Amino acid sequence: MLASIVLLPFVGFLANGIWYLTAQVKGGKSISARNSGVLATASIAGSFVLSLALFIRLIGLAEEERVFETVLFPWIQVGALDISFALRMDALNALFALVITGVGTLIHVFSIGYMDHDESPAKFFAYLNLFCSFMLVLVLGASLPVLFLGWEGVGLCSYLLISFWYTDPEKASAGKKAFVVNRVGDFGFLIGMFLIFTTFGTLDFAALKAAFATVAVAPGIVTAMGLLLFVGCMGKSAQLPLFVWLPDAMAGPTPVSALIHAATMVTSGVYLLARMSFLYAATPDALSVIAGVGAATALFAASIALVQNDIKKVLAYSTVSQLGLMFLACGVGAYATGVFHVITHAFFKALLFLSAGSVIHGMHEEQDIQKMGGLRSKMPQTFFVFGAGWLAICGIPPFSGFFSKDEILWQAFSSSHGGTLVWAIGSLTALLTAFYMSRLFILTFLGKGRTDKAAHAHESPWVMLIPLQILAVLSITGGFMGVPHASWLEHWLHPVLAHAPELRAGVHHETEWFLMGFSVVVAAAGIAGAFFLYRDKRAADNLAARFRSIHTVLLQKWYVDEFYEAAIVKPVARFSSFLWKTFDVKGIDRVVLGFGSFAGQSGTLARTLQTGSTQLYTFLILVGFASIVGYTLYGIFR
Amino acid sequence: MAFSGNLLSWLVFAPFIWGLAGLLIPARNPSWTKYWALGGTIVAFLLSVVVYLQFDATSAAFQLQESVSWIPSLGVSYKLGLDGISLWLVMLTTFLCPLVILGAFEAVEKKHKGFFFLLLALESAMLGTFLATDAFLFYVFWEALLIPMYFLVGIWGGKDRIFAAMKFFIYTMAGSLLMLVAIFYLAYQFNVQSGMGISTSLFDLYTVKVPGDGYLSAQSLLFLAFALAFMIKVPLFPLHTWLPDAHVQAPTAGSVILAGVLLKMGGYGLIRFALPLFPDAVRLYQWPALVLGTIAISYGALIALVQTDIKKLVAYSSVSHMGYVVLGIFSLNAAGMSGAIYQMLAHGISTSGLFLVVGMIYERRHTREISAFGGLAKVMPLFAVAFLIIVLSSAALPGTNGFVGEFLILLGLWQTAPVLAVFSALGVILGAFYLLWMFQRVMYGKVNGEENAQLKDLSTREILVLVPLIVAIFWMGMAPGFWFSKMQPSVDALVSKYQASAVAELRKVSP
Amino acid sequence: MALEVLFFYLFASLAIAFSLITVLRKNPAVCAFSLIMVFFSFAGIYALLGAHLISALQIIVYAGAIMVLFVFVIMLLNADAPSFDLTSSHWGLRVATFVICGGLFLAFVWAFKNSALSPVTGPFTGDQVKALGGNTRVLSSLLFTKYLYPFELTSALILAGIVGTIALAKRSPAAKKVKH
Amino acid sequence: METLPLNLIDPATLQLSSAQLQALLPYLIFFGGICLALILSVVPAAKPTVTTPVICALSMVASAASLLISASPEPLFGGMLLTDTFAHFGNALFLACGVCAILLSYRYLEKQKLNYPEYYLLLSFSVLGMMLMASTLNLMVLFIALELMSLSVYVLVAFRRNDRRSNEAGVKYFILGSAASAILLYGAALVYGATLSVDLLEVSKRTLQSSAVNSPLLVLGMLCLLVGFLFKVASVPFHTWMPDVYDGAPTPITALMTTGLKAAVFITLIRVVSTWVGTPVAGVFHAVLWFSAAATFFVGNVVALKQTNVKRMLAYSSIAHTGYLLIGILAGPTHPEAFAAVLFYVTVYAIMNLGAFAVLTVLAGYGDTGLELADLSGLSERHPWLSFALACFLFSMTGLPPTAGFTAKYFLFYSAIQSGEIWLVVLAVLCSAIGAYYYLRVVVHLYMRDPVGQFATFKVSRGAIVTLGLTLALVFQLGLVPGNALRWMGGLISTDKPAQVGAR
Amino acid sequence: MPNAIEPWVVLSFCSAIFFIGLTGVLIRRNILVIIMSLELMLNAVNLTMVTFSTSLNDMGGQVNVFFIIVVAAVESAVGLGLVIALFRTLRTVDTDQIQVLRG
Repeated sequence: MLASIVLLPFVGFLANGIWYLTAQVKGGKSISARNSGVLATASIAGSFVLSLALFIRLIGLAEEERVFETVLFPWIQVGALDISFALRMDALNALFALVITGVGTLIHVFSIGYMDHDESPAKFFAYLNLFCSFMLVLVLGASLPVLFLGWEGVGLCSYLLISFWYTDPEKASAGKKAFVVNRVGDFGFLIGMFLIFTTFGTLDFAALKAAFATVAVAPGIVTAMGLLLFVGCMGKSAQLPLFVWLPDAMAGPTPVSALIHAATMVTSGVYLLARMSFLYAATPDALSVIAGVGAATALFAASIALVQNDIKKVLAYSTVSQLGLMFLACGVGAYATGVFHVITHAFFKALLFLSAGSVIHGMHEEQDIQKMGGLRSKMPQTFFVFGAGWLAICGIPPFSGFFSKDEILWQAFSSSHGGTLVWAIGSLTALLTAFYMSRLFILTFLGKGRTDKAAHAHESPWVMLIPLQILAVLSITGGFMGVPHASWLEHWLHPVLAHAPELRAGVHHETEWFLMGFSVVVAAAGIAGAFFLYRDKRAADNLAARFRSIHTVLLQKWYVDEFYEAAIVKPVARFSSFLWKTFDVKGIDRVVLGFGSFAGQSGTLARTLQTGSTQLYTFLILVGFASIVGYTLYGIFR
Repeated sequence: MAFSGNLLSWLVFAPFIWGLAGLLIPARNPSWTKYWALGGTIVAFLLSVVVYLQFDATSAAFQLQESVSWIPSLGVSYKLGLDGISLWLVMLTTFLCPLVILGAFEAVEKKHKGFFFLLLALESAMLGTFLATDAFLFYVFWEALLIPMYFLVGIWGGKDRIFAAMKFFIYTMAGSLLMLVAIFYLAYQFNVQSGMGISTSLFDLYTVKVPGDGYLSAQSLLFLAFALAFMIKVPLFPLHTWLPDAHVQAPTAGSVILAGVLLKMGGYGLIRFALPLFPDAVRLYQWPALVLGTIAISYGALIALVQTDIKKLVAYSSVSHMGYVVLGIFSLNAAGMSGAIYQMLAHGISTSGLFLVVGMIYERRHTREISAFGGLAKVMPLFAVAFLIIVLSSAALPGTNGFVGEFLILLGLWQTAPVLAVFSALGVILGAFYLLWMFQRVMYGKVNGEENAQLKDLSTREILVLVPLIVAIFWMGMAPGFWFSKMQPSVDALVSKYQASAVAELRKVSP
Repeated sequence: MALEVLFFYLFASLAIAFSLITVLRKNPAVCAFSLIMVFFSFAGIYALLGAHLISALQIIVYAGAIMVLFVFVIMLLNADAPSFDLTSSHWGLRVATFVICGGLFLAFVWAFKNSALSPVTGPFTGDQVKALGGNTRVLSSLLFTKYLYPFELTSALILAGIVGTIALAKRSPAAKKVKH
Repeated sequence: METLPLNLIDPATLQLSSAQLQALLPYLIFFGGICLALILSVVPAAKPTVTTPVICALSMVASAASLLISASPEPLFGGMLLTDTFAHFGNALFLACGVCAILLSYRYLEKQKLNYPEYYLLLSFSVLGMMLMASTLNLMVLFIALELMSLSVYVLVAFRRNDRRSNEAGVKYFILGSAASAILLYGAALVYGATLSVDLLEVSKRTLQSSAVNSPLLVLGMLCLLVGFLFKVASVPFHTWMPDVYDGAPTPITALMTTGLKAAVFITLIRVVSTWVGTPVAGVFHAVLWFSAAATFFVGNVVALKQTNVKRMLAYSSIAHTGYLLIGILAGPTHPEAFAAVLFYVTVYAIMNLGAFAVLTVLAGYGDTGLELADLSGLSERHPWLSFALACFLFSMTGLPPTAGFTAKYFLFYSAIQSGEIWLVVLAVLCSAIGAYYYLRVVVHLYMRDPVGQFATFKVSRGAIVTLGLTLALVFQLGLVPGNALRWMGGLISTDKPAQVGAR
Repeated sequence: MPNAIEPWVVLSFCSAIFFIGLTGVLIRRNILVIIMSLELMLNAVNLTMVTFSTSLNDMGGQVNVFFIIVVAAVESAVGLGLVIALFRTLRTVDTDQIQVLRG
């Protein structure tokens, strides 16, 4: 049953893929989005049902027995290395599986409408199914290599889906960028795996957890392991400094952004941290780094999101920022909180993206919010659901985002790994988030249509709206699984995660109420600021003009891409050219050929004796004779 | 079975004899020749399957041995045998050859008979190299295969084919000649030490003990002589410069054989000869070899990055990938060694695939310049899928064959030299970069030009060529145990010479 | 005895002088003449050494046959030879030749002076030879017994020489000259 | 010879037993055949241009056949003629080369308008010279035989009398060859003075008995002999004649020189050097041989790189092979198996060169034109079998398996390693990699280049086909299953009597 | 017998003639004179043989000289034949004129 969860979407992938290929062989007649979409949706929905069933069975079990395990087949067995292709479901990844399959199903449904006019929807759905399959392998994998298989597999699907519309070179490029940047992270992941294997002799999570308890390892090594794995997370979850691929990844179809680059794949870093929490619990140094990186990313991305004009870019930076918050949570030791935010974020960010997709769909592929406005009347359904998502991310109670974000801020403030600084940064991020999301909301839906397109926008079909509505409901209510002090989620995850850290000295539980209130105020302030500024767009433009330098820097995303281009890509290319044209061809190869030309030149030289002159020939005989006689006589009789 | 006693001989010589018979086919029927040659390789493949079925995976010993006294006065006997290591390389060879021939059906424009005969002869020589258990016999096959390869490159190759053929031939031959001298020396030493007469039998040579303390001791010099030959073949940086020329100029079939099988001989030679024969020298030169392997990985990848010719890019990618093989071998532990062998197989499959794929578009467009292509995914969707899968396997995506080898090699290397493992792992990043970039430039973007828009998608024949490769890619990626199980005893026996203790330690730690 | 020594030195100096003339003089006819003189001197030395048959052969074969051949060829070619007094080529080569040959000569002299001849000696002392009927008789007996085989070989050699010379000298039926 | 018989003519010395006559049979048959041909050649009615080659070839074949029954371990004529199996192997080889040369020559001479009976007579005489030279250790006999061979070849080289190249080659060869012969003869005289014998077996015995090696006389004598031989095998710096002579000679004669003549000199050299085994002489010449071997294969190989004429290139390649062979000669005294290796190598070398020159003979136009590399371009299109054969011979000369050239090199270098000449062998193999270049360049022209202009039309003569077939078969036979040949040749070199080769 | 003359003196004399002959072969361009120089060399060898023969009481040396004379005669005949053939085609006996074969 566990295997079926993974296999069902894979079967869907195969079915759609083969369908697509046979259609190509027969002459490229395309398959309709409805047919392929229904097939794909059915497979992922089946997977969801199975996950749900297993989840319910898990609930029924005693706390310590909440594990399902299945070994599909032995994978790599060499010497001491024994990696089985095993899946294991416990309390932690059951939740992830539910989110993936659940949100995935909704997004599949949405895509049926969204991809209706596309050339090759079957291919799209095949990729989407494949992604789900890999994502499930990632979370359900029982060992690091299996996780890594899924990890790279989702990267591949991300690559394929980002460059889905590959005829646009930029989109094709974005896909490659995503894959390569992810590879940088994977590099750390791999090394981390090696370190773990050589230290503990196993890569299976359960065995690792057991071994970690028994084998004494130097703290430095543990920190190294933690940080190396975290490098992998940086890549996959788009943290500083490897976040650059995610905004570009918006080149893919919007459902892809919703599923992969908001709800599921990018949060796998958080999953990994939670999965390895037993290890991280032993290394406060690594945790500090994680918290620092998370906080920095959150603030940094939020700052960029402030001024972006592409609806998906804003959401993308918002995702990066929210991921930063999740890592902040993990970094202060509150893994459950991080997971909580993963779930709520999956709901509301998927919602936001899909609504954005609905908007784009309605606006005929227009993504610039400066060209929108007044869509409330044109797309009322979308307006409502987007509004729900907006309030959720801003952290207005009782929407889901409020609970999780507030929990993060509280943990950041109160945890013994946290502190006022991270809390302050988190709060600032919350403020900015509320501001830019409101800006987005206002510019898109309120006011008047600023272009013809906006004036002629149309509402999306039902097949797209129904998933939105379901997600809206989830965004509104999802937070209740983690109500402070009565958190079902925390209780549920308690056995599988490392325990939350102690309270910081001098922090009291009463403070939590105060902070909760404060965060509501912050969110409200952000929203209010946005309304104040963007009621009249000219005021905003004036402000931008006044702080033009800052505005430009933010608009240009702090020039990070440019920096990488100049500091890494270009030098590498130049160095490679040097290696090839100068070092390889003119250096090594010339040495090799030099042996040949040495022989040739010796030949030319020796040939000069061959003048055809009999005298010279005789003279050479004489010289030979004399030297042989001289040498030998001297040698013997000296 | 009729040939149960000398199954391996049948396997080795069947393609050659078949090819000879094929020469009798009248030249006016090129298609008969093609199908005849295809039949020959399939027969060889079936024979190798029989070999596989008869192979006992529980034993590290050489099996299906044949031994006939050949040149008694030189201590040379005709000895064949295979163990778990050679088994898969043999299978790789027999597996690739039918695909190569099928792939070359349309590519050959002149002298069909010669072309297919040479391919079959080449197959025989390659099989012989992998199966010989006598140093002399090994050397005979090793050198003999240069001849067909030389003609394949020189007659059916690209513009600079003659230069490339010459360079390939002389470079590799010069390298192996010193090995010949070393073989002499060992055979002679065997007589001196054992008094049982000279012998070039591998098993006898294994017993020879040569003083090996110091970087210039007799054993080290012998090792260097062997290693030079093998590392040129691998090819290891900085001995690789024959490879871009030969690969690029060779016809597709030649490139595939070169990359798919010939390069593996270097690695195989190291495993079969250098390691068991010269344990002290190998330990001494372990570090230089590891450092060079590490350099090779990044070096090949970086140069591949800036290539404008697809074939050249693939050629340099081979330099990079084969660097892993050297690393794995010189890690001197079970993980590294198994990984190295696996990487050889994987590289054989995926790089062959790359060359075949490049050959397919070359046949259509008669150019290999990346800039001449663009947007092919639109006009050739099937091709795009196949190409992508092969590219990904070359980029070592988990789930494909490339990953298993690289993972094990890096794991093995990590246990030997963590710092180098870190640097080698950089190849993981660069590999994805240059391969996907190439893929992007060729396949993605707008359809570039009228010629590209007219391209036809894969034909049935081409699909038949690629499908087995793709199946192998995933099979090897997902079920490596199938492969490892056969070679494990041999690898363990080999590694135990070096790290009897280390393996045990690892076993102890694992729960 | 002293007389013999005197004659030896006389013949020796004559031989050296004439051989130098042979080698150094430009006119081949002069060279040929000097060569004859060298041969005669040699014949004298042979006689002094008691090798009477050799001495006779030296005059008959060398001076009589071979030199006639030379002179004949000189005459033959001289008819339309443009220039016949060809001297040696490059002077550096010449000097080097003199030096090296001189050095070798000195090395040989040193060797002769410093080495003993074969410790084994043969039975043909002067008295024995006389007792057996003199140098000529002994020599010819040996030629037809012990040395029969090489003696017969020389016949093959001479035959080959004759055939070769005929082949070279014969005018070709198709007397077409091909300039290359 | 303690007591002198008063009657010097001892009847016993003139009588030959039937066994001895049998031993003489090959020589007698051959010589008789030559004489018959000689007589018929002056009878116009007998069609000398046809009968002479036929009789010469037949007598060679008959002589070769009689070799089978004539081997005798007992030396004849007081040791002047050795008719052991070693000698007979050499004889067979020379006769085979001679027959092939005649087979190749007939059509060639017709094409060159040179079809004279003298040619075949001289060719036969030279083969006779080779046979006699290889079956003696007596320096005087050796010298006469050498001259018999050389003088015939001088004339043969210059046989295209209207061609200045041929004349030039003949004269050069004559001058240099005679000078070298004189030096060799001087050496014989000095050896005679030092040991009172010109029989090298006797010399080596006496050398062992006394401390004669310390006598500068003997050393000088041996050195002069060595120089003479080094000249004949064309070792650097005595090699300069070889390219010019090979180039200028009629192609079948070049074939004979590079095969039979070279083999004869080396087989003789084996005999000569094998008398050094166990004596201090070998040590004296070690360094000299070492350097001349190294210089020879180096110079031969590198200069061959620069040649554009195939014949001339093969001449330099011949020099290179001389270098390799000298390694064996050098190794022989310490490891007599090396002599067997030299013997095998020289045989293989003769076979493959005979084949290669057979192709060249077929290709050669009037005046030996058409042998430039460029003339061979695309030959495989027109004459696939001819190209295939030439390619096989070239691969064999390169030393690639599975050809005989490889086995021969292997055996030779292997023996050298056993006698401790590791570094020389290393140099040699490296140089043989250079060699690959120029051999393969010919193959490039044969197979990989398009024809330049029109081919001269020619037919492959039946003689050439026979020669090619035989040599090709042997190249592969000795490459694939050399076991018996090697064992047999090893047997020719008897290691139990180190002072003499072939005393069985 | 010339006991008064030391063998080494005679031998040295022979060697002088031999090297004079060799010098002649080297420095002369006239092929006829070269052949004459060759004869000089052979004569020197002959005398060496005879010297050894008489000082060591062995007739073998003199027999050898007999053969050498024969060889020398044949050699000159063939040599002169070659000269004539050369002269016929090239109208020269100058070795510097025969340098077509080179390189």
